[in-house]
Amino acid sequence: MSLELLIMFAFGGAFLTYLAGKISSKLRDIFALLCSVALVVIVSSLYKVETTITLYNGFFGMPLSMRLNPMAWFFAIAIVSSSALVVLYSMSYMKHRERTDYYYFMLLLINAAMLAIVLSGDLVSFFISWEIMSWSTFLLISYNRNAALPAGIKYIVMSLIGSMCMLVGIISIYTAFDTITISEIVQHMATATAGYKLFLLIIFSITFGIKNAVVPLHTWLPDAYAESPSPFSAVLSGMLTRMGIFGFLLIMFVMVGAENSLHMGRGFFSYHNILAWLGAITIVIPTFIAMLQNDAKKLLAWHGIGQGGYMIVGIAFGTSLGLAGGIFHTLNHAIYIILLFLSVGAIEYSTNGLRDLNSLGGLFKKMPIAFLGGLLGICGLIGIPLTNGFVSKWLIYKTLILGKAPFLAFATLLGTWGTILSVYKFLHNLYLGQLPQEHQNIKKTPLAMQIPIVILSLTILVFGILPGLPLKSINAMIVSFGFTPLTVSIWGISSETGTLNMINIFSILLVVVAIFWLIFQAARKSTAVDQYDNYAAGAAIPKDKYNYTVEFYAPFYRMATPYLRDIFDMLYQKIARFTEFACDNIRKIYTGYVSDYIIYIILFLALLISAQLKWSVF
Amino acid sequence: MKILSLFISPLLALIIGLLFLGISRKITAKIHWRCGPPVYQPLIDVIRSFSQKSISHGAFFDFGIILSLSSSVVLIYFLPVGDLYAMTSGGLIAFLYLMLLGPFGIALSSAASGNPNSSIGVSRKFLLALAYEVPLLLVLLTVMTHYNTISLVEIVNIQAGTGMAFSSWALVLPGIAYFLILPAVLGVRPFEIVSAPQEISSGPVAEFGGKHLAFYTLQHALQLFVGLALFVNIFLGGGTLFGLLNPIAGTVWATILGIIIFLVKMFIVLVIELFINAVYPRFRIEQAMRYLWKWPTLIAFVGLVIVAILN
Amino acid sequence: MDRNQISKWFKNPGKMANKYSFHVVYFCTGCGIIEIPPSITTRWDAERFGIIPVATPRQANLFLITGYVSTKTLKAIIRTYEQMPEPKYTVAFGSCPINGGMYYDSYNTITSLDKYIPVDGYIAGCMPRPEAIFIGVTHLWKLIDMDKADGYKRYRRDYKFYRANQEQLFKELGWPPLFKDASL
Amino acid sequence: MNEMSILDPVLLIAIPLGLAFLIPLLGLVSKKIVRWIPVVGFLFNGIVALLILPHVLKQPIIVKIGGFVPPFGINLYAGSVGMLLASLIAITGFLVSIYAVKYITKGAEQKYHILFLLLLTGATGVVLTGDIFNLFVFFEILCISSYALVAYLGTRSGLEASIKYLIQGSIGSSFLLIGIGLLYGQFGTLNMADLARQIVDYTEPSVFVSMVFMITGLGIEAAIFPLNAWLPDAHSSAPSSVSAVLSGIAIEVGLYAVIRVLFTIFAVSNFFIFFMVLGVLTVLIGEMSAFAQKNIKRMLAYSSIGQIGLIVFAFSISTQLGVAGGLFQMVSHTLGKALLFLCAGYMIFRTGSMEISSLEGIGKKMPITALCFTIGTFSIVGLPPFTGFASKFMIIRAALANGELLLQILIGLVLVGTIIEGAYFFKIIQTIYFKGAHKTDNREEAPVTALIPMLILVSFIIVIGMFPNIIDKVLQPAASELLDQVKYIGSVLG
Repeated sequence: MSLELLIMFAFGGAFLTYLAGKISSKLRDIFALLCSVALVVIVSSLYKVETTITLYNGFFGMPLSMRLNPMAWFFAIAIVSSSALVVLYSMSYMKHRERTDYYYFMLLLINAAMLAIVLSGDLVSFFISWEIMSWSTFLLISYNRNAALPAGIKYIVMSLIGSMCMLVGIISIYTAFDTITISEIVQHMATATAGYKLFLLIIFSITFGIKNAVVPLHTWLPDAYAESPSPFSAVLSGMLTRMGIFGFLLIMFVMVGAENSLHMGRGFFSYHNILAWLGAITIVIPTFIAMLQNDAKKLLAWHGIGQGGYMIVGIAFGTSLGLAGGIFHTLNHAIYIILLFLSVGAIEYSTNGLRDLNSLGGLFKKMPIAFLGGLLGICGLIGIPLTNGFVSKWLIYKTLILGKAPFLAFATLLGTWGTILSVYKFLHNLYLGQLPQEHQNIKKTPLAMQIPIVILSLTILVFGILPGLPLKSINAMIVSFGFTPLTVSIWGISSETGTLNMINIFSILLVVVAIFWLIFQAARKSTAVDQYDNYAAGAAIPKDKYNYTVEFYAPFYRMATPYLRDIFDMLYQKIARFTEFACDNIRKIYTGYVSDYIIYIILFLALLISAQLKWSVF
Repeated sequence: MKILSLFISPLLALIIGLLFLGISRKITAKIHWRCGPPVYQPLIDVIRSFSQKSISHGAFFDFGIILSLSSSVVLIYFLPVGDLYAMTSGGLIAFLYLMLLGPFGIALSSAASGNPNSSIGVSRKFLLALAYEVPLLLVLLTVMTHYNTISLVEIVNIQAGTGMAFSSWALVLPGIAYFLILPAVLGVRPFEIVSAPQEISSGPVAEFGGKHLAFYTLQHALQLFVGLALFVNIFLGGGTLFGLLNPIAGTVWATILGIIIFLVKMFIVLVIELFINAVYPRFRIEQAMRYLWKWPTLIAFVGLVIVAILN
Repeated sequence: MDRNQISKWFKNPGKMANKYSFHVVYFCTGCGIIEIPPSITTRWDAERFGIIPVATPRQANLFLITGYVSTKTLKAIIRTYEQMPEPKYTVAFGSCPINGGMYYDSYNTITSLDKYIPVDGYIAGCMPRPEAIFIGVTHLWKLIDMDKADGYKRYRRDYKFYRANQEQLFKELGWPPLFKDASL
Repeated sequence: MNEMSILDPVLLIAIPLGLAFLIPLLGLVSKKIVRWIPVVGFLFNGIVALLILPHVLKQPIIVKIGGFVPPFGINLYAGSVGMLLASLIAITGFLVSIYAVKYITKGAEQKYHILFLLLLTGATGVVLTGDIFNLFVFFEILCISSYALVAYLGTRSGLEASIKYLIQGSIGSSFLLIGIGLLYGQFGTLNMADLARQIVDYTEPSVFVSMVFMITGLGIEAAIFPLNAWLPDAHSSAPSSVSAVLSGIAIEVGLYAVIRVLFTIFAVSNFFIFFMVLGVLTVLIGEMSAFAQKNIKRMLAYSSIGQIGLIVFAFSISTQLGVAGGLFQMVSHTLGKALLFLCAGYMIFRTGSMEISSLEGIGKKMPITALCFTIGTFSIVGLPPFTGFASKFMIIRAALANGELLLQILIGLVLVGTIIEGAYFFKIIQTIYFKGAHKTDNREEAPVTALIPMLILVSFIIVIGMFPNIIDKVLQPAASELLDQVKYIGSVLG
């Protein structure tokens, strides 16, 4: 299968899906699913294939090309598989919504654009795909109306700022090296000055930092995640935001090259160190802000930012261990955050759009599959051993500790402990505790929504127990960056400074659980009671009021709320308000009186003439 | 040795944990000028709990507590008790994460019971964990950075050569910090905020009875064991008598002696902790957080800075 | 412990453990509660018998009702009793739960507790001293040894009787019957 | 030369002009025919212009009116720039006149079509002429017909805007005339090539003053800040088909005239820094003013100012790449803004209000129009894969090519303008699609005659955006023609 076919299939599938929707919604659903599954098949058939093709020379004579290498393949397979799951999920989730054709079209278009990004072999097609992704994302974020609209504007404005930076970067590369093909840029980069490389790193870092929501540039994310339709939130958080990581890899390790980008600056004030520290801040602050959220999706969104920090720290630290950790965490994060959003989406579906952490609870008996997804998702998010998140986080911690960066390690570890608190609140307030009476008879989760949840849950476990599966392909990627490969076996890492053997831990835990389960069963059988047979100091429990969800960590809130504000968001809001104010006032230049206008004209003329006659400016 | 320790370690930990629970009750009673229960009282309690009929709020209510106890047992495998350890995979980081699973299992189980007291208890547990993890992480990072390894066994082995960690002055401050937070790690007074029977009806275990309670008690015993053993391993040189055991190294007797020395060290730490917890009343959660984030964190941070500069 | 004791332990560890590990729910209904703090603190130290107070009925096996029982509290007592896991023992403390005591003619105090829940033992007196509690406990040990502390079995057996009495008093109890297949 | 007689650039001016005067006659025969006359005229023009275009890329065609040899006679200079813009005018005119068939139903229809034809005749004349006075004449045709068209609806705001436009336009015209007069007095010639040959040093006060007068005069029509105050009123009050032409063609033509005067006649070089700053100011002020608008047509009008600023900036870089970028931006702005005005026209027609808030839910009511509008905004903002991106790409490339710090800072400011532009356009898109009622029962799509031009414009936008090489082939010779004064002189004067 050639790459042209793949990319044509991706884009064409999106358009055809839209057209199919005009005929029949069922046809469209099936077509969309077929398309996305076919993409999975095609991409997986391209495993270990490395090719480069030129699409055409039409863009000002620059050859727009595509290339497939380990890095592209890794991201591509993640994109297409998550897309397939999300499309499957959407078949039920979006059934009764308006503008479903449009939704599918945009979803598939975004996925095609992401695919085009990772496969692009030159910067212009990279940028074109990037922008297609950006505006189609904007269109889909706004889909839910009302609160989604400001979120969309916030997203697109920040995204535009990023794109403009990238555009400047790309054009400056083109001007400097007279090529846009990435492989040629790599060769030219040797001749560039250190200052120019730093400029490139910084300007691209702004773009990718906005996309990956690195802390001072993160403010678009919480609203955008929370307000999009849930399956799309999943895509948005799982893969789309992580295009930023792809970008960081591209600029740091492919274009500028590891040996340059890791030796840019001196001591603490080196590029990669500052990036790592930004990553650390990105971990800590958003994770703690997440604790204060009462909207399930917003909570996940803040975690989306926080987890992005781990990836940044991992890749910015720039050892093969850290790089592998960062990249692996990207994949893991995609898996569990998609799962979590799908799980929340299932609740939204069943409760007609409720996602308020204060008014739900006890759903685990009603929606076991969604609960399973939520549980494994948060385990992955925390990084509980035997889930995938553990392995990648372990790699990152180990890198930091052995790389003599204990303070970075502390930030990352602290982030994890903050994560536990907020995700437990998430799980507890949605699924555990008392089930409100109004939700006793909620809609069942349809099969099409259960399947992706189950698949992703299993993936979390499989990647957690056999991390070697993805690590092998990550190994290929980091080798292509010029790093020494890790010694990876199917169950984990074996190296001279500490091994990780997940299957070992897994089997022991399994055996011990089995033993204790047997003991548990052997003891006296317990009586099953319902949630209303509960200790309430001897009273019959007051229904719907016997739940602890609001202000779950009240003492902490009292202590920390004053400090946990999104100051950057406030700053940007202030700038935006100022801009609006300025715009409103600039407009008043056009007063509406012809006499003023004539004065402008005369002044212009007079200014020019007198300036020239007096000072000979021109 | 590893295969053997697969069977011995959990049994030893359970017995010693229960024994320590009993001893602590006894010693506390003595400090209170009481007679106190026999030291095997916790064992009786466990047997009683097992014999009782419990209630269950669903499969998840059961699963959580089983998971909690099992993960605590797995945790034991990572802990070198003298020469006795079964696993090293993942090192101290994996150990830290596995330490999470115990409370997490209880949290899931108790939240599944649908009792708000449990939820409050869990909320407090996590807040307390956050509070003491800050200094604890700093301390562990200091040790890992100082010895430049993430393996618990290696840390112990390095100390076996040099005596104990306290002999290296860089680790004095972290040691003090750890000692200050140890009651919080063990969850005893003055940090008995989580179960707080008088306020929130035992918190997470409000709905636990019968075998659930028995499992919880066992888990609690293991937690006590782990908390003490980690301190002994990291700061007191594990099962070595400050490097004096070398002559009979390699024999079974050395191993047994190592274990005994280890237990004695644990016992000493326990007793010192008991003197603190027997005379203090309970903190409120904010007070606990403020305390833990103030002095222990400060000390641990200074320790980490020193070690980071030294390296 | 003598040899006899040890053989008993091996024969029926559950029963023995139940004897020596009373986790008590103190139901502080009346003046009797004044006697409890001395009994569990330094002066009399109930813990040496393995008696410790617990906060929830789920963990308890001994239910100590200390004083008169008003109608309103009775509801809570029944609920608490039903939530305790079996085997469970009830000891009523003071005269009031036996026959109403000084409240024998009160309109809102029940005169005999064992119409509503089974009581395994009474510690009579107004008020009994803390020592009496320990005497009561040793008596309870004997009863357990002889399998005569079978209140919970009676409750299960005669549930309809108890439930009828309870419902007669309260009309609406607020929770479903504990046993669905109990016969009179 | 038999073949060339069909492809005579004169036809581009003569046909619409003739048709304009034919309309009253044909109007006697049938009123319906009248509507189709501009369509036919510009279809012809478009075909001819596109046929001529390949020829002029290698060698400009110089038409000597009446056989007099320049500098003595009036000549048309059909170079690549001229033909590029002429074809653009013809195509836009064709599409807009299709649109107008159904759109212009009220009022003095015949006069509308006459004026429309005249306006574009003037525009074509300006871009093709080689004579400075001739340029003035065509310019006046353009301006006067646009004053009238602005007032076409006869509304209060239309009349007010028209008067304002008229006043400022007349000042501009007089300034232009003064400038031309000064030059004529000094050099005794009106032929641009001849003027260019004779002007050695433009810093000489008399030359400079005439230049400034000409620039100011033309700059008013070109809507360069601060001479552009007439624009928001005029563009927003005119009927949308006229706004499309005014925004898409008229100001571009004005700008062309400015550039032609600067590049070809005066060949200034150090004047451009001033123009660059002016361009950036125009961008910022245009975009910022647009940001605060609540009236969609005013917003589009202000956005036109911003775009003009960008074009001015691009031209002022005055390198091959910059000028080509400026021309490209002209093309993409014409396509994009014409599309936007056409779409907005029917949206306003259906909702009966120009307020942006009244566009809520229009995406359901008029899906195709809304889609076209969206694509138009994307192109104007400069998002790939639409033309706006390609032209912006070229301009940024030109700005960064020199490595001058000033240019880098200015391009940064231009990009800030782009971001503001993005913000308000995206807000409109949200209003169109994501506000208002969830469901509308009645779909009120624009008529086919309106949809066809929109869709054609959209296809242009997408095709050129994806394959900019098509137009790059024209842009490069055009840019070199503008920059190479000597060659211009040589080709005209022989």
